[in-house]
Amino acid sequence: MNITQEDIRSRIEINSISGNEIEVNMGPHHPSTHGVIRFILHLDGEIVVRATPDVGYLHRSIEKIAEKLPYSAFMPYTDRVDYVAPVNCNVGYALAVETMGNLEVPERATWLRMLGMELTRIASHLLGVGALTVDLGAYTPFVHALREREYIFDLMEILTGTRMNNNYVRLGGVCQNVNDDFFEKLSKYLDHFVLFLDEFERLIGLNKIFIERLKGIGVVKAEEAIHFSLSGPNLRGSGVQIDLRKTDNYCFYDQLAFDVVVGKGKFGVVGDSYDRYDVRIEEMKQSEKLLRQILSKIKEGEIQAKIPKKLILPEGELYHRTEAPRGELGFHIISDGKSLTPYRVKIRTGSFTAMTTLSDKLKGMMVADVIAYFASLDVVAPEVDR
Amino acid sequence: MKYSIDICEKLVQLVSPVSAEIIQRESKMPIVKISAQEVRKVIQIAVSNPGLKFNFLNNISGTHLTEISEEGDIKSRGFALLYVLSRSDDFSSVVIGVDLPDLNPSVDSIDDIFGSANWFEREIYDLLGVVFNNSCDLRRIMLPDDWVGHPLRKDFQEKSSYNGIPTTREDELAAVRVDNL
Amino acid sequence: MNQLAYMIILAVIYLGVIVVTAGVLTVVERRIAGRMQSRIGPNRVGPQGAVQWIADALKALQKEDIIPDQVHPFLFKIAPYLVFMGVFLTLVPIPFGAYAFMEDLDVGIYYVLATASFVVIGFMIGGWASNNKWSLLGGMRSAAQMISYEIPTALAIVVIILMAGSLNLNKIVQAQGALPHEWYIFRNPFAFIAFFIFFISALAEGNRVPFDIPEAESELVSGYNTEYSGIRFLLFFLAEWANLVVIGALVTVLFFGGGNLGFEYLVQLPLPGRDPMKIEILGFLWFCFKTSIFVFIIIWLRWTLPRVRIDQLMDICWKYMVPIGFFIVMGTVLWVYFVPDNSQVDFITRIVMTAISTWILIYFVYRVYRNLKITKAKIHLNPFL
Amino acid sequence: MITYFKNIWDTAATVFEGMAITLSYMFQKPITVQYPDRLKEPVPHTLPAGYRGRLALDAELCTACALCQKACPIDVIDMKGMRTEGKKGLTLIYFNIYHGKCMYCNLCVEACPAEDEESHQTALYFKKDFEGVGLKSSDLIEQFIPQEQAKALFKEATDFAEKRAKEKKQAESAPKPDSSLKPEGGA
Repeated sequence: MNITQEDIRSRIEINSISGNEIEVNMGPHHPSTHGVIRFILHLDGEIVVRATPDVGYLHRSIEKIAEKLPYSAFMPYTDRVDYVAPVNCNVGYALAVETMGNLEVPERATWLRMLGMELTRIASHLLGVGALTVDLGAYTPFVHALREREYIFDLMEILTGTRMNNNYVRLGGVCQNVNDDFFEKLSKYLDHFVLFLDEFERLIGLNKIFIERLKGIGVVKAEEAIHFSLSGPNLRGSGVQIDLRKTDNYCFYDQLAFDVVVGKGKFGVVGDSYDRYDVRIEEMKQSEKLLRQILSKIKEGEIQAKIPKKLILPEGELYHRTEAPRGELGFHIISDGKSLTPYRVKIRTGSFTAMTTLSDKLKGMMVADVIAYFASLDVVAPEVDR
Repeated sequence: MKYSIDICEKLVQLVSPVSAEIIQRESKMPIVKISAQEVRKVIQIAVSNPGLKFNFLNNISGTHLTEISEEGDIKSRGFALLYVLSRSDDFSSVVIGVDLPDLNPSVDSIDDIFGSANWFEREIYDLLGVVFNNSCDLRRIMLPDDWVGHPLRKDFQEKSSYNGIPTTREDELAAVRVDNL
Repeated sequence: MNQLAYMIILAVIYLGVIVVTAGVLTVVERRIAGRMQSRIGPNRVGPQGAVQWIADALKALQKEDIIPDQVHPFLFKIAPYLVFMGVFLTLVPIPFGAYAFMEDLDVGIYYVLATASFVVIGFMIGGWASNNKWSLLGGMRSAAQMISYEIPTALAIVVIILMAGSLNLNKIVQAQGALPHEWYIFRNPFAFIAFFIFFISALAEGNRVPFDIPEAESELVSGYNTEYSGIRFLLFFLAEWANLVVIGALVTVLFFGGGNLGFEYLVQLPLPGRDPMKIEILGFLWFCFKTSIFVFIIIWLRWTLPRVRIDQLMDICWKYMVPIGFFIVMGTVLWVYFVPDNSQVDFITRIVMTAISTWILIYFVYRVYRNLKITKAKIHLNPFL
Repeated sequence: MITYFKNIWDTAATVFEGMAITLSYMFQKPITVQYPDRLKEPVPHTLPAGYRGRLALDAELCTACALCQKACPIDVIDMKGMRTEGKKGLTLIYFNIYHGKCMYCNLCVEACPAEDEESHQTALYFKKDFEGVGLKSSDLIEQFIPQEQAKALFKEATDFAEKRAKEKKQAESAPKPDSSLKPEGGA
């Protein structure tokens, strides 16, 4: 049988391997670190003896800027917290401020927000899955995934006005309305999308080499996932059935029927890299079902509630969390009840905690597995450094 | 949201010898306030006690507490930490707040209880300057190692240049403005 | 003396032809890759991008040829030439119609195997000499990969030698007939497996996906050729695409009866001091057609499959290819001994093997059509955009 | 032993299927468009209604209320409105937008109150120009009131301001004689 990662690690523990290691810098300009993240790897041949991630290259101090801007002016910055899923971050921030200042949001605005969120979730998962395939060497599925993402960007252009960084949500509603031919275009696209997903599965998902490269790599068992507080697809990939859309049911998610997808260990162990990939594919199917239900439930109506120009939130603090494509996106807002700007905004992101597992999990892996495991976590640099 | 006042009450009873009082009762997020020394003990109880079993660490966030002194400048009066824990089955959460003194604030680290706590603590140490005792690996996470000062403090004065690199951009719009022509 | 002059002229012509084909192949690959990824590929420089490769070559030529310091000067410079020489030499004995242009070597196949190992030395030297940890890793990987894949290649070639009875590539081609059932691939089931073994290990020799681990972009940045730039990088680049032609040519000659049309349309070129150079025009075209099919298959594989990990690569070689290789050599020995050539049983097996292969081909075309139908895509056949 | 042959069969079958899919793409029309010259229709026609292309100002409509300047989080808009002779309300002296810094967040367009009646387009609006390119970095600063006109307006406005300041000073320095007159006038 081939050597498993465990007995390589045991040999590293009794440091029979270490001694003639070479120290290699993987990053910050490395083709497969999804942004600017650096790993200092100590390699013994192909096997990683010690890995220390080094982040902070994309630190824009969003939280310090938040203390200087009024609540509504901070919205474009939440686009940039996770630039692959901008609408989800917008809604996360808006919901946090609205629950704190108990501003109510008209019904159609919430439906439009959920529409934007689920569309961006599909686009973000497409990029996550596509980047995983290109890191394993298959270039064509990556281009097909990006092609589908372009179709979604065309829809987002109609819905919000821009392709990315759309700054679509306002406190108390959304910034622009949308007419009916957008809904026809959306449902026509969803019919095409289901066919594409099935073809993507047949092209790469069931490919033997792809499965061999991901099966049993970077296994994160359920308690480990909770111990390292992974969230989102990474947590569900390890078999833990937690989806904030179900547990916290913000917006109108309780009116929609969808199931929480959990890693089943289809080709290897529950919690390995293939499971995380599989959970993302299934989640795209769920989002597609959600979008169809939203299309059927959305009605005409107001899209922006009246909120005071000079919004001052009551004194106190609140930690509000929503389900972003990369896990739990939490906004912890503290307001001193007097000034127009928040006293402190702390943003908790899914990729930040996914990075905590790396220094422990990378030990004993081969270099090619480091890339596969890191891509399966779908970590994006802006979310880690904010 | 999944905060409820009776979870906080239950936590306060189970931690009874330790003095814990609940603030912000009627708001959407009641906080269990404890003193800095008992952080480790309270969290240990919250995680291990069969009645609670909050074994998922959502977030640790730090804040710099200040007040406006008489002559109007900012005077810092301490730091506040906020631990958000939730149960891994129904994801209901409890929030534990800690107030720290102003001079060299320090609290016990909980990175052996939670794997992800280390990175949260490193970020708070890096950006706020709160020291976590006997932490497994406390060093700056975002900023370069030779950076002086902690940016997220309210009284942080940004220097004009860092190793010769100017930190401010000259305002292009001013050059074209009519007033100064 | 004039024989040497002729040799040099012939070599220069050969070099020109190979460099041009390798160049054109880069454009063809990018167009095919484009269409497979539902985009267009280069079609602006020259009619349908035909002159793109000259533009690339000129760009690479005028790029500064950086030699980083603390680099072993001599080895760093020599590595690309070794690699290109390794690829270029293998083309000497290959019969580009029914007869070899350059030299009709009696030890044709062993000569090809021998020169293929120059490429290994070139990669290792290139990787080690460029004083960069990533390229060192790339060099080590290429050494392990190419040396271990020469054994399955040799085993597959032994099967052909058993059937043909001679090492000379000309004789191998003439021993096969023009019609599909006379080709060696359908001669017996073991040769059919030998084709797959040979094709997969030739892919590994040529560093093509799924075995392009030495210059795996996503892991080792760019493997052994990280530090190279300008003309030196161009040589590595050309060697890889010339290798495509070599693999295609070898497969058609050994398994698909390259250039053998059953009749001969011979042109004799008198050469002083040696027997005249025989050029078979129609056979040459038939050979080029078959080689281009295999070159297309190699390109097509590259844009479909992910990369294999280094230890899986070794598993495939030592646990799957070599045992099966020994099995098919044993099988062919028994087959050739018990089943004399063009006897009744032999004829039936050939027909059955051809029938099975055509059925597989038809089923494949059906799968392609089915996929088009499922995704409700609009058919668009005009390749020129 | 079974898994040995099963692996071989799986690899062969999945590679077979994958190649069938990629070959099927060879027979489909590529979706990329040859951008600058071989287009079916010019790009601005394909852009939707609310497309945020490039900021532009309709100078006549603008009432110089500086709401857009306050709304912009990163001070991209630099404008000034002052009182001038014989015109109620503020006149626009200069209006510069630094396109290099603009992040197309649409907060300024929403803050702008001046709206054209029939076209429902605000004074400050997004054009359908999606390229947003400039040759020089100074191109990126667009001045909607030309420099000379802005200077003239500025001088005129400052003179008017001094004139009014002088009048007001006279009004305060000699208030008594005027107030005696005013009661008769006021009755």
